[in-house]
Amino acid sequence: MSVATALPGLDVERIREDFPILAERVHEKPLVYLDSAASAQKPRVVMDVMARTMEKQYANVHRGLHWLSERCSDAYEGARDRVARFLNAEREEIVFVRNATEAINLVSYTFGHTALEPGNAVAVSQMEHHANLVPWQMLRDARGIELRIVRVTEAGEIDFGDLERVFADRRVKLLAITHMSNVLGTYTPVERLVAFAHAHGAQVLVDGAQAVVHRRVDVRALGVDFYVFSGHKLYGPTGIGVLYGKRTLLQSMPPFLGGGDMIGSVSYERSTWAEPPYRFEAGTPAIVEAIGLGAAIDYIEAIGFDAIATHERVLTDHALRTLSDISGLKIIGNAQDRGGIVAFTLDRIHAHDVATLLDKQGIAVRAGHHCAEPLARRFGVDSTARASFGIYTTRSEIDLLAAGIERLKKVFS
Amino acid sequence: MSVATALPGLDVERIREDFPILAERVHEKPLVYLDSAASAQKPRVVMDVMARTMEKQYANVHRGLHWLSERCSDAYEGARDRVARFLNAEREEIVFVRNATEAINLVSYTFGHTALEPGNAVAVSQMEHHANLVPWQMLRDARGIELRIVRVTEAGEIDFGDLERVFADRRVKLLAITHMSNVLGTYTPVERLVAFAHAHGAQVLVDGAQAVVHRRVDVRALGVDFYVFSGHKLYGPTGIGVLYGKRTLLQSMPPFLGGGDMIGSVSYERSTWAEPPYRFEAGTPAIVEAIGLGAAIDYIEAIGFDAIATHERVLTDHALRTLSDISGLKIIGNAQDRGGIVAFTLDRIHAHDVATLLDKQGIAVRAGHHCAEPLARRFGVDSTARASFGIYTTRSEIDLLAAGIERLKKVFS
Amino acid sequence: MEDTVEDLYQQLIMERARAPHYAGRLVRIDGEAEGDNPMCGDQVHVMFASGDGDVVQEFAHQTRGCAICIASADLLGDVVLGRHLDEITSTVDAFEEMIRTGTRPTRSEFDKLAAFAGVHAYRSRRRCATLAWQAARSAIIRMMEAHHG
Amino acid sequence: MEDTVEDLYQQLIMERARAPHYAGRLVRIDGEAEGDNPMCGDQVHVMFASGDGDVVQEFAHQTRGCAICIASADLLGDVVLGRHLDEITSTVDAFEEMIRTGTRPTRSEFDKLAAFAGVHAYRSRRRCATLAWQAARSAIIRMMEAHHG
Ligand SMILES: Cc1ncc(COP(=O)(O)O)c(C=O)c1O
Ligand SMILES: Cc1ncc(COP(=O)(O)O)c(C=O)c1O
Repeated sequence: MSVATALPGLDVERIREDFPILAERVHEKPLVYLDSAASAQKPRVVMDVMARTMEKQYANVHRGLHWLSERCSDAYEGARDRVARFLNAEREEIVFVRNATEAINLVSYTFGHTALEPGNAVAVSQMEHHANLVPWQMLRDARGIELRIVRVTEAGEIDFGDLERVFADRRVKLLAITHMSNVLGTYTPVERLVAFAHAHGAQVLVDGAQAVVHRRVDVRALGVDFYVFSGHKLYGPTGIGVLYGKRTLLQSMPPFLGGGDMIGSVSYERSTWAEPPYRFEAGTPAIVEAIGLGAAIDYIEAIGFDAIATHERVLTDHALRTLSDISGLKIIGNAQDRGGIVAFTLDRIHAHDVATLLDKQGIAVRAGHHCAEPLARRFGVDSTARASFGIYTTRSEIDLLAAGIERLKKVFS
Repeated sequence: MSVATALPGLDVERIREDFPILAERVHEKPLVYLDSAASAQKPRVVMDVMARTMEKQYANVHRGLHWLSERCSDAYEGARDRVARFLNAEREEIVFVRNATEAINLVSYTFGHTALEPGNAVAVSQMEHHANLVPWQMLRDARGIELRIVRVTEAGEIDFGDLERVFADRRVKLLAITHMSNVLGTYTPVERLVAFAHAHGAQVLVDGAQAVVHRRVDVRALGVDFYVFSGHKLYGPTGIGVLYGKRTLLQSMPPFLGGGDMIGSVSYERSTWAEPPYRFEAGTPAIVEAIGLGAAIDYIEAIGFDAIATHERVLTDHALRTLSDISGLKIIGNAQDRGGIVAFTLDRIHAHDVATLLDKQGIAVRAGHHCAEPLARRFGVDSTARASFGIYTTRSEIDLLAAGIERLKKVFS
Repeated sequence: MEDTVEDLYQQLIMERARAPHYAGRLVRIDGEAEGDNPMCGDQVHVMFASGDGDVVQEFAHQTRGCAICIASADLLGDVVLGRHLDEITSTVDAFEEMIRTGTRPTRSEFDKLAAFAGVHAYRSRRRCATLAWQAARSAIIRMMEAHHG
Repeated sequence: MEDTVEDLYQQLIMERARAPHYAGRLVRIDGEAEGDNPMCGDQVHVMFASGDGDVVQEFAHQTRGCAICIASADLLGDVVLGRHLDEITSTVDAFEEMIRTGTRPTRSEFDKLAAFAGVHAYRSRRRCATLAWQAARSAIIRMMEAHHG
């Protein structure tokens, strides 16, 4: 292992061997993948588990009555148990969905339409991904529920003074907030936010799409009412995501999609609903993908979140230091508690050009508003380039990024 | 190739080699998989394409700006082109969803909430899968839209007299109907139904979950307004399905889920929606699964629907003949135009026991109401056992089924 | 389809499914409950007579369903007759546990009941085996509440 | 980052992005249109002067965006000046076709415009290259409608 990649706690070189794509070349250069916040690459074991399921044990789940269906149901329900353990939840509290976006919409269409009333308000922060903003706008427009925005400081942290203001009249009944910003890298203090919201009579949905990748999430300890994430950012398959909801909350919610598997019994006049989580899983689920997600969770828990967090810390510190040294480069946000996502602008060079010219060097970063358009506006930028790190990211990749930026600046000079 | 499996048009033995799971043994017996209507097995090429995508070309799609993302977007959008050609539609008319169930709910939550008005009616048939019944019940209860049921004859065909009655007052604005019953095997005459409904001022949604597997579907020729199906029944992956909607209809519909990728621009006050199909694809889609579905379509089109239809015809005729010879066995439905799904009851033996005792012999059939509870009631049964056929099903497997039924009858005699 | 011990359709189960000992109605009913499984139309109605006391004197069931369902309702009769209500609930717990885990409890009443342990492997059949037992639990809890306030 | 022909950031593009020839506003405007791409904040405003005739006499653009976007708006100027409106729409069609397919048309005005053919490989950058051109098309169609009823 080279010195440059020797990070405490994590044997990055060995981890990289588990990810076949990292050996690919792009434009004849070795791939430097710094876009894990958009979607993470997959370890071999995830692909293998998916293929093996389809080769050996595949059938539709639930009420199959034959051996393949029973085994496939065992694996699918085993994945639910796995996710429940991962979040320290009960299995009945784990609903499989497509992605974090669907999970939030599910809550908006069910809880939002029955537990909230016209005149109530939903609060979100200024640093939400569109996935945690647009569904609430749609709810606002459909039901006369107010949408309030909690400001973010120049450092990119929740403005607690503004939070007080937003909650002052006690009309906010739901705080929907990210656990980690996909632009600023900020971790929000979820326990504190939950205590605050609960004290003000509001429930809390936490968008864990980014945070769950880097930190152990214990939904009981955090006290959240809902927690959502996507499999594909957690080194798992596309097409699968998770909604955690407190058991009593899920039980009180009407169904979202209607169809097979979510019903108790059906007649033309009236249908009765199954208990959670099945009430919220209509139709044939993403069976193979749920099983693949279980394998991804096994994989990262074997590495361990202590090591993952240390690795993220070291990489982020290195990236912040290295990138700040580049003249004309400005990093957006500098929260106290921040993780492996760094968005930046370059003087007089558009983020699109940055991304394309880095790509020409084999370096994959993302550019744009990162599905957080109002946040970009808050910081007075149209778009930023963003580098984000995963368990397979090395210090030398960050050095390559810095060198790549210096090179592309020459094209523009 | 054995005589028993030599069917016109289709080299079943060669096809079987493409499906690794068919070589599995269950309870030490060779697997006889007769549950394809619940979910089909996957050819090797589908697993390979999925794994290869994750190994070589994976990244999040759209606006990625880097090579991997561009190539993965090409593949994902290529899958959309593939589906469009498959249905003879435009690419803008193809929305990727999780499954047929989600597709129907999408139409119900959007078209159902804006194009339909209180006092309008939706008509479904008596032979709908819950996926094409429960969403309309939910719409009825939410919006004061009437739900009308078109009767099915004892043969298991649409009762056109009853259809006239249901449409007589011209309040039906949507006919939501299956293209093939997942219990009776009946194909409905979609062109005739479309002509009838359009003449009565109603639009038509067709549930193609079963039909699309066996017959070439040309949405233009059929004239349907919406057509839905699931990938997993079409030898493709789980977690992916398709909504086809006529371009003008999709354009007139509001979004379903809110989030990334479905917006034009976002501010706190107002967001604008992207054009179809993107308006209806919020969040990270089932990327790898869509690509896998494209491969499944390539696979079956290479075999060809002429051969597939002939094979289905021969198998179904053989099954109907063979099973009718079994004393005490009663087949539900005998439509003129019927395909490879045969549901039956056995005198004094519960369908659950039938399924389990067949399973003990390695034969996978399904038992229950097959998510069509009101239809079972219509035919005066609680549950039936159901054998269903795919491109890999052989005549000798049907003979094994018949022999298996005779054996299990002895246990009960 | 040999009758191995693991086999679901043991002789005992088939006998009781074909000719249940306790099928029918009681004249006097001190406790009863129904259970149904809309998934397959299984329906069960269990009835108990215990006079004023806590010991079950009579039992009957009306069951529509598969062999597993009918036989498990009928074998319930063997277990409850002459037993105290609170003993019965603990047997019901143990039966459900056996179906969930596949492991046969050591208690003597499971000599016969072990016939159902194989249901464990069939997730979708578990409900067939436990339907009557769950109904019995509700009936008995209500009887105990009625007797003891 | 050698300047190969396929390279997106050819000298021509960089020159025009750094120092556009037609940046600014016209005094007299006979046709204009705006285009924007909310995905990245790119904005373009194209302006034409043609007097009473069908030939473009003056052109200017105000563009905020990436190098590709600015340079493509500027090279549009080279193509429109002194040309008939209906010729221009056919060049716009050909330009969009080139971006979509990656194949350079044989028409002579594409000697320079071919610099953009490489954008084809970047699905998410295609809009950057065509933004000004699409705006130009709307402006010109409106001008032709105004002149010819
Ligand atoms: C006729 C019909 N419609 C709809 C469905 C629902 O399909 P899915 O569960 O894939 O959404 C099925 C599958 O069982 C079906 O057979
Ligand atoms: C903070 C945050 N929330 C939600 C999402 C939406 O995730 P998905 O697209 O998987 O639904 C993302 C992903 O970009 C994210 O970063």
